[in-house]
Amino acid sequence: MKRLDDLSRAALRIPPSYIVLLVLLVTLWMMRPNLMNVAILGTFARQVVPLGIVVLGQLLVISSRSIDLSAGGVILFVNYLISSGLLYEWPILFVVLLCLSVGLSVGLLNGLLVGKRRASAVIVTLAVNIILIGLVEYLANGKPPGDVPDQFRQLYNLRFGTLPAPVIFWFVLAGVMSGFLGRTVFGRFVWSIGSNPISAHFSGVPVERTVVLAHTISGLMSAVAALVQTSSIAVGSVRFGPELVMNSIAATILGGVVFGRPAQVWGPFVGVLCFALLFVVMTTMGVQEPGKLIAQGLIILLAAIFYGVRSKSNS
Amino acid sequence: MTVQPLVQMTSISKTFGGIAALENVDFQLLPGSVHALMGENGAGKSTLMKILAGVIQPDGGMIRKNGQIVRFVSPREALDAGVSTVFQEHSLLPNLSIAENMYLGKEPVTKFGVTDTAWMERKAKEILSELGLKLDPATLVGNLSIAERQFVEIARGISARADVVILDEPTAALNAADVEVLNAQILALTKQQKAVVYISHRMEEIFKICDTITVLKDGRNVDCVPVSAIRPKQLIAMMVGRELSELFPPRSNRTEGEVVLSIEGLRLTPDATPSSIMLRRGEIVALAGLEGQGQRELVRSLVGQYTPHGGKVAVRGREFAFPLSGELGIREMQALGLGFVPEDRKLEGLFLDLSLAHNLTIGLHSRHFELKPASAHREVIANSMKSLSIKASRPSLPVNALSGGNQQKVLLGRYLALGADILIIEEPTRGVDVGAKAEIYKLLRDYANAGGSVVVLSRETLELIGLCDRLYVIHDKHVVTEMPAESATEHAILEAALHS
Amino acid sequence: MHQGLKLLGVGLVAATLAAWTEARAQEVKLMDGVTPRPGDERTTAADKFKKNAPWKIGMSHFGVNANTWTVQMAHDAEAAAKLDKRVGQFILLDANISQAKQVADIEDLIAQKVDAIIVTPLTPTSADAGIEKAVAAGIPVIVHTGLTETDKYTVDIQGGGVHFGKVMGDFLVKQLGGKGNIWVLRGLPAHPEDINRYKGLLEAIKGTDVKIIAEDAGKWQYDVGKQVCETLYLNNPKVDGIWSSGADMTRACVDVFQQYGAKIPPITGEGNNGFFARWIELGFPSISPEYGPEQGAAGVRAAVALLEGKQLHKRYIYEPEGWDLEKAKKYYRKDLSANAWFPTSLTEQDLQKYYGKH
Amino acid sequence: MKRPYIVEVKTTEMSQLGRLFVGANSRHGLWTVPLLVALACSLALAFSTNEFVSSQNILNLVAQAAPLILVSIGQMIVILVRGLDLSVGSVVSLTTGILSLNAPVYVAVPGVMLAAVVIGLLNGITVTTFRVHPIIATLSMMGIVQGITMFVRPSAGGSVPSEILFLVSGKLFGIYMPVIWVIAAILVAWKVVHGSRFGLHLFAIGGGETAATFGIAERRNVLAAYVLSSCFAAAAGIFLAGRIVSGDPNIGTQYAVDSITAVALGGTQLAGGVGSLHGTVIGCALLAVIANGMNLLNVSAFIQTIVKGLILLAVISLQPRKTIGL
Repeated sequence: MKRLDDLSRAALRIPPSYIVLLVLLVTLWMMRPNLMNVAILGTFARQVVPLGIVVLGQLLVISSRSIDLSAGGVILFVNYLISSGLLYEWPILFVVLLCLSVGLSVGLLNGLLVGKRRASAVIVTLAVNIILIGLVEYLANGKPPGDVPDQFRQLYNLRFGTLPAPVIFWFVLAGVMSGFLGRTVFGRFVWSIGSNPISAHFSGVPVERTVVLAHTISGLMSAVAALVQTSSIAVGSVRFGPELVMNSIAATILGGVVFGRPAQVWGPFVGVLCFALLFVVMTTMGVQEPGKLIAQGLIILLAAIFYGVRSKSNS
Repeated sequence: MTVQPLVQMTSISKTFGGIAALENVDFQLLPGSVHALMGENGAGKSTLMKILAGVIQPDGGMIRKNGQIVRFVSPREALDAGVSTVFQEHSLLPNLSIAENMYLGKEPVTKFGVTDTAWMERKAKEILSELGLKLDPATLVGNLSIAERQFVEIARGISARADVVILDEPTAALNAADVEVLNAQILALTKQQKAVVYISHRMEEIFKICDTITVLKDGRNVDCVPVSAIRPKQLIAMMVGRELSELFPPRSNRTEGEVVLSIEGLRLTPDATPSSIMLRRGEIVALAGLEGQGQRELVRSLVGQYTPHGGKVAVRGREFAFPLSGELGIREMQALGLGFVPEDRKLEGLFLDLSLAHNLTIGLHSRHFELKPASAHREVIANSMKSLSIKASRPSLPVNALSGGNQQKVLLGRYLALGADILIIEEPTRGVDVGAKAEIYKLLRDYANAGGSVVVLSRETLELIGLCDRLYVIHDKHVVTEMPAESATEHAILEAALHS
Repeated sequence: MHQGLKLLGVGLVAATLAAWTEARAQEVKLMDGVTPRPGDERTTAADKFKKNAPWKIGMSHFGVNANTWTVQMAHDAEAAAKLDKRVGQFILLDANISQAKQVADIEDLIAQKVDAIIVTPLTPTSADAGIEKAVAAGIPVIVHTGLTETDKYTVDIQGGGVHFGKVMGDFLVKQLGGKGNIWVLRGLPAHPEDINRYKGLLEAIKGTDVKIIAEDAGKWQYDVGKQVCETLYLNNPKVDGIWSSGADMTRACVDVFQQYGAKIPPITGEGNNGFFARWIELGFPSISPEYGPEQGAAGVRAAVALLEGKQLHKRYIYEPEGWDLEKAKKYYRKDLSANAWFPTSLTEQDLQKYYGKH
Repeated sequence: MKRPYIVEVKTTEMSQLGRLFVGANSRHGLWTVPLLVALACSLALAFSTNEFVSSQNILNLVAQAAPLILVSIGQMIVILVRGLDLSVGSVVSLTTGILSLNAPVYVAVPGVMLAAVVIGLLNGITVTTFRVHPIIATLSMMGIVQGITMFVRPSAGGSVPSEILFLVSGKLFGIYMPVIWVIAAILVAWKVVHGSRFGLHLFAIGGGETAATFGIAERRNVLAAYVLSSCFAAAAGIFLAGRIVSGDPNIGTQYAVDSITAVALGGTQLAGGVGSLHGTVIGCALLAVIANGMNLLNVSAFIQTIVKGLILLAVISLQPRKTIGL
């Protein structure tokens, strides 16, 4: 009896993303068996690497009961920094470091306003996002974005064996994040706040500081995602769709991390893969944009309902 | 006795998590009566009244209202049937005005369907002024003081046009003058043949305004007597008088240790009498007294969770002035070796969906910088599980799969694992069965014998007497007396508290 | 019905006017490739909008930062206004891809009593009310880069999305010899420009054996275009031609074929420096329909002409031939970044300032 | 819906002035700051431009702010009960889409409202019965409704019944219709939010869990809040359809974010229970005045976005809260 209870508990801990991915894989396998090989699936995975990296930060923030809507602005801004030509003379390493520090500072600003100032995370990160986009618009007026240094592009197209380098990078980064969450004190703090912030406070967890740090890391991840995104486009742009941020929230939740549920990396990781595969399946089936929007909305909704019902039966 | 009772409760039983809070309790309320419900902390008074008010449902028994069998599944239903309640917990909504709080759920509307704010405020003002209050009914409750809120709750309960009004410790936050005003209101109610249930620990109030007393002990009826037939001493004897069970480990004979914690001149409210408390190495000290007298505020002041008005604290020689910072309070104290174990295990203590291992070690992790690797602390976990005899199949089990007693041990274990040499514990055995209680008592005694010091706060006076070395009796936001536990009795403590 | 009658009436009046004044019409050159619409003889009345300089000209841009092309079009307009000393003030308002904001912007321009308004409508109907209001207030309105449903405007320059799409479609039909399977990479879903270009494609392949075997929205973005193209390629790499509705998607798709070492099928492009670079480098069969940001300047020139009192045609078309590789080579600027578009009337100095590689 | 994290706050003494400044004296939130900012902006504009105070410009301002006011009122109602509605934008788009299908007005308008009610109900049920976080529930709904809109109206165009055209650009009793819309919306919303038992119950639910002990049916009221939000969004869609005289599947895109922005600017707290209609209208007015003012002052199109973001950040940082997070 106890055993069975444990088993069902374990079964319920499987994030919905795993099930969705399985369904999608089976669907694809039935429709196009020729697509089922590592090289091809790896290529599909490469398409969502920027999203995947943003999710690595988003899951930290969401499970600390906050949210980060500023990833789009960071990506746009970093893309502009690289492609505007302002830094063409700089060694590439400095450019990368500068970009990362931009993400870090934006994240820190978000974190301080949310954690210390206790302003609403939705509005703060939204406003920061607007300011970053506005900044790019302003700068692009004087100097529109141009080309991206070739090294970025070459890195993006690199392959190790059959696997594209960005996918390996993403996987390694996810592994690092997983290790970071699982093996550092910070991870314990995030888990604690996710589970019960008041208990966390009484256990001596520095709640405010943890929220600040979670936002800072999220900002850093946005900058890393921006580097990958910029390498993939290889040219500057002045606009960035809002889908990425919304999808990052959706993938995180699909991966079993909800506001106040302990963070884990692989569920959301698989959630991002779901987005990649969903796109492939729909394109293969010839489903157009409206159908895609509806299907994606329904999948997220059903997964969330599944989770909502679960948390109810647990409490 | 031809008068039909307004309320007749028969054989009411209620169990919380395997522990019986009420067993076959009878209670009867006659019109025009002020009925005192007496008993120790935890005797079941509040539970019984919550059942009558529809807040919780009984496991067994029957309630008749005016002779009809009723079953209240919500406070709303109880109110509609004429049972109005003023609870100890503040149930007012801070973002609504006084008038809105008083009429919420039954707001009058004008003929245009607009809520009649003017009417509500006029009425509220009338009721408030009858209670001698000059509050603007448009004020937000969030801006009121605790006593003012208490009065608004009373006003709300009284104005509900109910024929049964339950007042659960209405005077806990009130001063003597306020109490007079309240008593006048209660008399007015009885003149209208309404009935009042009055729960209070203030003996003089009981004997002044009540006519009947029902005494509960350990969730059972003791007696129901007219006030005229009983004296205060007899009443206290009825409430207490339990055997000192063998639950408690023997006190050790030890020499006086050095003072590890001392509080001086602490004033909980601006006009409260200053209190001083000290704790020696190797001893367990209790903060005893009736509920809501300031014990909680006192210990929470130590970790920055309550803002007192002056005084200072020294922890092993390091002095701090009150108030302490909220965010840093807990962490600073932990760094000094002081652990605070909060009362509400589920809301403030444990991470229910996280593993036992996480719950045990989070305190240890909190001492480190975020980026430091989190050691697995396997030994700590194994030792804790063994020394606390936590019954769980494996450390990765989420704690909500454990029993209440084991959960409590995990919570204690967290602070023990910290190596804290001072523990401040609120309600160490709340919702815990007898076996686990004994284990926890032994644990704390062993801890003290090993050189630790403990401050305990509990609603169960008996527990404090059995467990501790020394007691401070707290009343009206300050320490009224100090006594050694060995010679203390429930009687003495109650008297010390009530005679102030 | 009612509205139709009204339109007819307006048309009749205008046509009469046009016939009467035709002899005096002197051709004003707005831009290379922009010509009066054949079959529409209506003109504006000479001196009707004549005013003494300095002029205050307003422009409602549907979204300066929609993409790099829209930025450059705004720059072209600003540069043209700066070039003419008689333009005392040039007010550029950005609707930021919001129809509601565009309506508001036009209203704000009217409130500021500008002497002429240039509108690039976001959707065929979003600016109509504003245009009508402005004309009613006696302010001449020039419309370009985008269609309208009203014809209350004073002058319009229609660079047709339909024509653009058709040029690309005709190229594919010719390349494929009237038979073959193509992919279609479309722009932003529901965007009128995308829909018109698509219309042009359907017109071109009508009656031929060219079949669309796959179609998806690349949203005019490199990354989405690449995602689509990659997926389609891995699904079934056999394709005879690709119709792409935007330059970034073309680059993305070329990169996909290159990445797999496959021969690049005939694929349509656009007048963008980055695309030209790839085209010249790899030499795959392609065509670049022309849709220059110089239209921004053309709009300003039209406004200036009206304020000078010159006579303009009511409607102009901008339907040039597509560019082949030779013409692309002539325009390609190795020293400029990928985000420069052609044709443009930006001065060399401006080009270097905006797009120069340091 | 889980309660947001609240650490016990210290009972610090606050000056009367301080209380007014942080809006602690009422549950209407801190609307004084945005009001002062809006008034200051208006005054500055009145002196620095000739056009700002013209009747033409004021009418423009009203017409420009009207759809945002409508959407924001609905958004505020949902936020009061600790919710959020991201689907309002696609409801606006869907509404213009349905209206542009050439159906007679007596079919189209009820059809639009019915669609709105269904969407609101689905949002409400997902949030209450299935306990899905409002952001997720309405985000998914946003995608679904957007998809449906693109089926209904794949691209901008179509024509809207002429009655609706009149509803937006005509005059009634000599008063311009947009003014009537705004006044009507404010009156209706005032009745709902500040002048009815339902409205008071919304505040009570937002104020804390104890609302239930007063006998207030949380589920039903939250459901109603989401339905109202959708209906106000549909009303905004009707107005916009009349203004652009056609349907457009993308017209609503900005409204989800803009309405939350306006509501937050007006002092309404996203944690629920604190907010006001007047604050929301002030928030919308502030946004409209900023946009209009920047146009009239010829502030470069390229820095308007930055200015908007900075104002938002400044105003939100002036509202201290007890909770950390959303």
